[in-house]
Amino acid sequence: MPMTASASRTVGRDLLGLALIALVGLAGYWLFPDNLAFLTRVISVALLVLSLDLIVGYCGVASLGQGALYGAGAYAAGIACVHGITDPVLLILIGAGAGAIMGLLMGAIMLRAHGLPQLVLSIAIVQLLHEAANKASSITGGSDGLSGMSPAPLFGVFEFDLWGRSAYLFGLGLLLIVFAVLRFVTRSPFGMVCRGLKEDPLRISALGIYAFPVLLKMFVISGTVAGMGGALAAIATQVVGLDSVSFEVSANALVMLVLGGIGHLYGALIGTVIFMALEHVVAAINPFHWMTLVGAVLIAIVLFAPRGLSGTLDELARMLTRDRWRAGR
Amino acid sequence: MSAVFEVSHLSKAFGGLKVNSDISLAMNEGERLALIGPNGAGKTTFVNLVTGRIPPSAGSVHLAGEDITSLGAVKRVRRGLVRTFQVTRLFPDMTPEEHVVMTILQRLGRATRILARFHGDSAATDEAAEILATLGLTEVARRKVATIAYGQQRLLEIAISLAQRPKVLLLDEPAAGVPSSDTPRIEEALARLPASLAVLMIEHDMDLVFRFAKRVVVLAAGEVIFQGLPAEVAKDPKVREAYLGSYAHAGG
Amino acid sequence: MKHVAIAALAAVLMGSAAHADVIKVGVVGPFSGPFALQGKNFKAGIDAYMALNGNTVGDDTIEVIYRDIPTADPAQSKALSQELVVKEGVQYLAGFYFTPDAMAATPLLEQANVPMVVMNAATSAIVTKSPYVVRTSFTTWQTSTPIAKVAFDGGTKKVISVVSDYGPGVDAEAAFKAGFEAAGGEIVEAIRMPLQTNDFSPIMQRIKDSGAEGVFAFLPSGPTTLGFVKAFNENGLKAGGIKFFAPGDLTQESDLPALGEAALGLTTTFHYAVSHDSAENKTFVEAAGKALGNPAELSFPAVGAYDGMHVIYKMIEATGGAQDAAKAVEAVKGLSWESPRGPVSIDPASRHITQNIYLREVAKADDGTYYNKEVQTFEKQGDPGLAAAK
Amino acid sequence: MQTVFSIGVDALAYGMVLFVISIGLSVTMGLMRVVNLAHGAFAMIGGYIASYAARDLGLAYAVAVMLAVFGTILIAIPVERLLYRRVYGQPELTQVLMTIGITFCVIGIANYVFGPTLKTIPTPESLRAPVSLGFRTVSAHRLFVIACGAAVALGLWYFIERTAFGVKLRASVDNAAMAAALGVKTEVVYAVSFAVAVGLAAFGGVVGAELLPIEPYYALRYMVTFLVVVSVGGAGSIPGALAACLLLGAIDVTARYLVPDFGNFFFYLAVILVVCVFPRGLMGRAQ
Repeated sequence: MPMTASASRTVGRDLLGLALIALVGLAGYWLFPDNLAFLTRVISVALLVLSLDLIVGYCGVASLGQGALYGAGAYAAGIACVHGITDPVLLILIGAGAGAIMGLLMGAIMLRAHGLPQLVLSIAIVQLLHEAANKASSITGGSDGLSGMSPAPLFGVFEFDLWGRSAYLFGLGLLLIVFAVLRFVTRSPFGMVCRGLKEDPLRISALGIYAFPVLLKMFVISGTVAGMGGALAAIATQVVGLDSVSFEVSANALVMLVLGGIGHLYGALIGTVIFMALEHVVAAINPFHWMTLVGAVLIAIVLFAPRGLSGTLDELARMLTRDRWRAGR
Repeated sequence: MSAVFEVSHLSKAFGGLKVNSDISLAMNEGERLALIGPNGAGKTTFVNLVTGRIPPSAGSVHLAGEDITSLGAVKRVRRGLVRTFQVTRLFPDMTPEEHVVMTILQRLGRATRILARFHGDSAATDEAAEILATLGLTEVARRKVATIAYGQQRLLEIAISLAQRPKVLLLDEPAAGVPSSDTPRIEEALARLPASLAVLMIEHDMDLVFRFAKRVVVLAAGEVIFQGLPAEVAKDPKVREAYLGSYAHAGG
Repeated sequence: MKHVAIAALAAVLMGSAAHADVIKVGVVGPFSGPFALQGKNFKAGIDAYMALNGNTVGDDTIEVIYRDIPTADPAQSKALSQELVVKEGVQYLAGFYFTPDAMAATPLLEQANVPMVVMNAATSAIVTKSPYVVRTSFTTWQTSTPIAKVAFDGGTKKVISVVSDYGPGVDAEAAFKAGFEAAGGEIVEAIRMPLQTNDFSPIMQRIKDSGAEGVFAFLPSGPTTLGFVKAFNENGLKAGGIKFFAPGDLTQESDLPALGEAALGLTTTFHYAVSHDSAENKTFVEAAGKALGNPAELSFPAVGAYDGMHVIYKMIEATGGAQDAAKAVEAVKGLSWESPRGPVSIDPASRHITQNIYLREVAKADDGTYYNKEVQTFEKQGDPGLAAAK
Repeated sequence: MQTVFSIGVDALAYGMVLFVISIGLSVTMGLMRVVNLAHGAFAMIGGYIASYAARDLGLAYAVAVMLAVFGTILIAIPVERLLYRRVYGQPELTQVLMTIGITFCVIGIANYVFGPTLKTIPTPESLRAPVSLGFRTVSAHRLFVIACGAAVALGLWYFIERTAFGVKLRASVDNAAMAAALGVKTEVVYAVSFAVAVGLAAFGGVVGAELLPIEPYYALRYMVTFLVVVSVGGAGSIPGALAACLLLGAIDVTARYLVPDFGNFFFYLAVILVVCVFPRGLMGRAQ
């Protein structure tokens, strides 16, 4: 399929984007050698927020239960690791699989309703999983957390040691691959239909397209990505707590997504990095001042920048290019 | 030639209120029919019934000989019964080209493929360019629909229905809300609809109806009160009364 | 395997460099949120010890760095402990109010060559997680076993066990069950409640229906215990003559003002009471009270922290300030001293603290305040939990 | 049988506390179409004011309750004018984000002002004495809560269905433009109904403090419970909310009696089943 001019330009822009992410990631590696454990957590949360963007940003389905998919991946990888499967790449795949299955289940339930009841279903599902994980403490370690995981060195060489170097680079590589794949998926016919569903479901059915299978497929993809994020967190910290499958982690993911701007994969990354960097600094001083700050930021976004940071950046970029274009004519 | 679209004894009552009662009409391939009637005559209900949006209380609908009364809305579209909307239903953040390409991909069964590039499907993109050209939408093809004129949005709805290559097309007030300066372009587009396509237009603009339709059905209070040639519509006493109410006799 | 070599080299390098100047101690605990009071007690115990013994050992000055975890959160505990070791370069990890937080940090110790002194987390299994763990607080087995004997000797034959569903709760249930059944009693039912439960009246109804003559309870101190004891009264169980047995966590001094009348007469067994009569305890209570600001808030986590600092000081003396976890732990095995709670020693085999356990009853002092009056002493109690776990 | 009755009393009390607090949310969500996740924060503010008034200022319980209700409304008016008015009619996601933001701010400020510890509200002696109902003793406070729930249910039903203001409220919700055209000052109607909703939340916060203790995380911890209860009952329907509160209250209390270690597992399972079977809530208005 010969590339049209515009198509080659978008592929070029994607490669540039990926290079930018890799650059920022490696800069983090050199500038903050002592904080690699924290930076790895930023990557696993970024995967969670990316997975949420697929549902909220691309399909227009509001969800406060993404923790269910993230936690499913984390616990699957954790339990597998404790029972002897220690190869990190295999653990990520197990996490992805668990996330996918959970995505299928969650989608099948959530897509039965719309609007507020749908939002409530997402909350009920993550709370149900939270209680189940607590109850099955013999397998999941319950509120004591699942520990005693010792993942094997990556590709047999790079140990997951105290300084977290290999964990971080492994996470960064995973993020780049996932981001590239998602860039492709959102540009596929399937991705366009999802965007269509967000903008006008009636027109989609008037085109003769069934909405449910499309949305369910996106839930599975989103579950896969979130599951990988959870598995990465499990491998890096070698501990899985009940907090990984909770309402708080889901609400935080939504805040980060909106901060960055929904409907833009970059938005998810920008929102996560800024939110967690701020949290790392401010929360250390006083956790409750941090909540007041997040609350204020959220209100400001809704009032002044409803399209989030990346949205406003896009608008800025478009204004600049349009002015240049108009000025140039 | 058997009827490509046949509605027999179609009725719909919300509780006691009879909104459509015992409507029957048929259309052959390539026929141009107009469904007119005063406000509240039950036209929109009729469209929602035949497109499967709401279930009928009685009666049946056949498309190309097949009984589609029990089929869902999406299946009816796939069988070739396509409609445009009275108020445009489009994707504000997408471009006209993307709308038509998605329609073509759905027709070709490739609309929900993941391992393909939407903009890379040259067969669909080329066909879309053709359709957009015939409707004069080429120069806005790559602009977001939210930023193009309402008249152009109406044309895009027609472009989409063309791309679906339907057996029967229901035009729900195609000229509604369009400034009179743009109406000629809408009429041009309607004139260029494929000859084999059966078109049922629901419209208020009588000039447009008389120029377009070969046959007219008049609906009043949910009942068909006239079926026949456009020229005879104005003379028919029942139609006059329905439209002009009591004044009809005063003029007589 | 070149990575391992570099890590070891770096550790040794860091150890010798810090020889003559500052030795950092990282303390992880709940300094905000619902359990902030318990974190405040950690700080008070540490400040009291350093006020009485100075902040230097030989020619090294001791610097304490605090990290906050509001509630039990293993993932965050691991991240914070790792940050303390890697970023701050602490040579000793201490604190850990909740069991899950201590458990999550144990895998770090060997790689980081850092000993951990647990100042509160009470599940027996923690010491088995790594050879570099030393505990100066208590275990639920250690404090719950004596109350089982006291209950049986007091004539209670049928008891229902009600515990919070987490590490220490499960241990408390097992400890009491073992002790009570060994003495000849019967556990009619064993219920486990989720950690976040706040409405206890259905549980009270369950206790009444079980036909038990007494209830053994274990919940984390603070708001949850408050709710439970209040419900025990309000639903007429205390009036109905149902006896109440629990380890001392439930009647800790900082909760007594809020419990008030409801706590009067409750018998518990614990390793420390603020009202313990000894010279060491007087100086400790006076120093810790000053550090806290409000003496009524003083409670058992402070003595766990106080003795924890004593063990850390001894470790630093033994290693001359060098970072050698194995040598430090080896040095304190068998260490014995007079703690504010009474005579104590570190058991060489389990590295857990051997101490007296006291039977106490909540009584009202002349000035109207409530305190735990020590009634009977069980000398030199080890940790029966470890024997059961093996 | 005796156990069934006593669970029944607990379930009724817990259900009524949920009802008193969440009915205000049902008003905002159903009648005013605003997804107000900050509803729990207003209940918490009410609880804090009452605790400060009764415990620190030593005022009588009834006075403390009044202070809590009107104090919270006073605080809520500027918030409604400045923030909520900007999200009327906006999509659900925007409203969810705005109200989560408000909740976080209230939690942060509450902790800064009142500190992290639990705040008890001293109830008068008469409410604390155990009352024997023959088959079991229960604290008078529970009966008081049940009475409050019933009173609020009746009062609100009368206020909305039978009064002139109620008609105006329902009119301006169904079609604000038309109501305005008919001379209904919709701005005033929204402000008053918001104040009523917030007042009810504060009242519920104070009355329910025994069951839902007042501490900074209250607004986040119970946000989910109130939202779930109202959407199961169907936003905007008082009988629906009452039915949902009693049903979910009973399921939660019975589960906590029979299988305590399952915690809220069955509560959320029930929520999923009900929402799946009744996507618009038990008696929700057909949106």
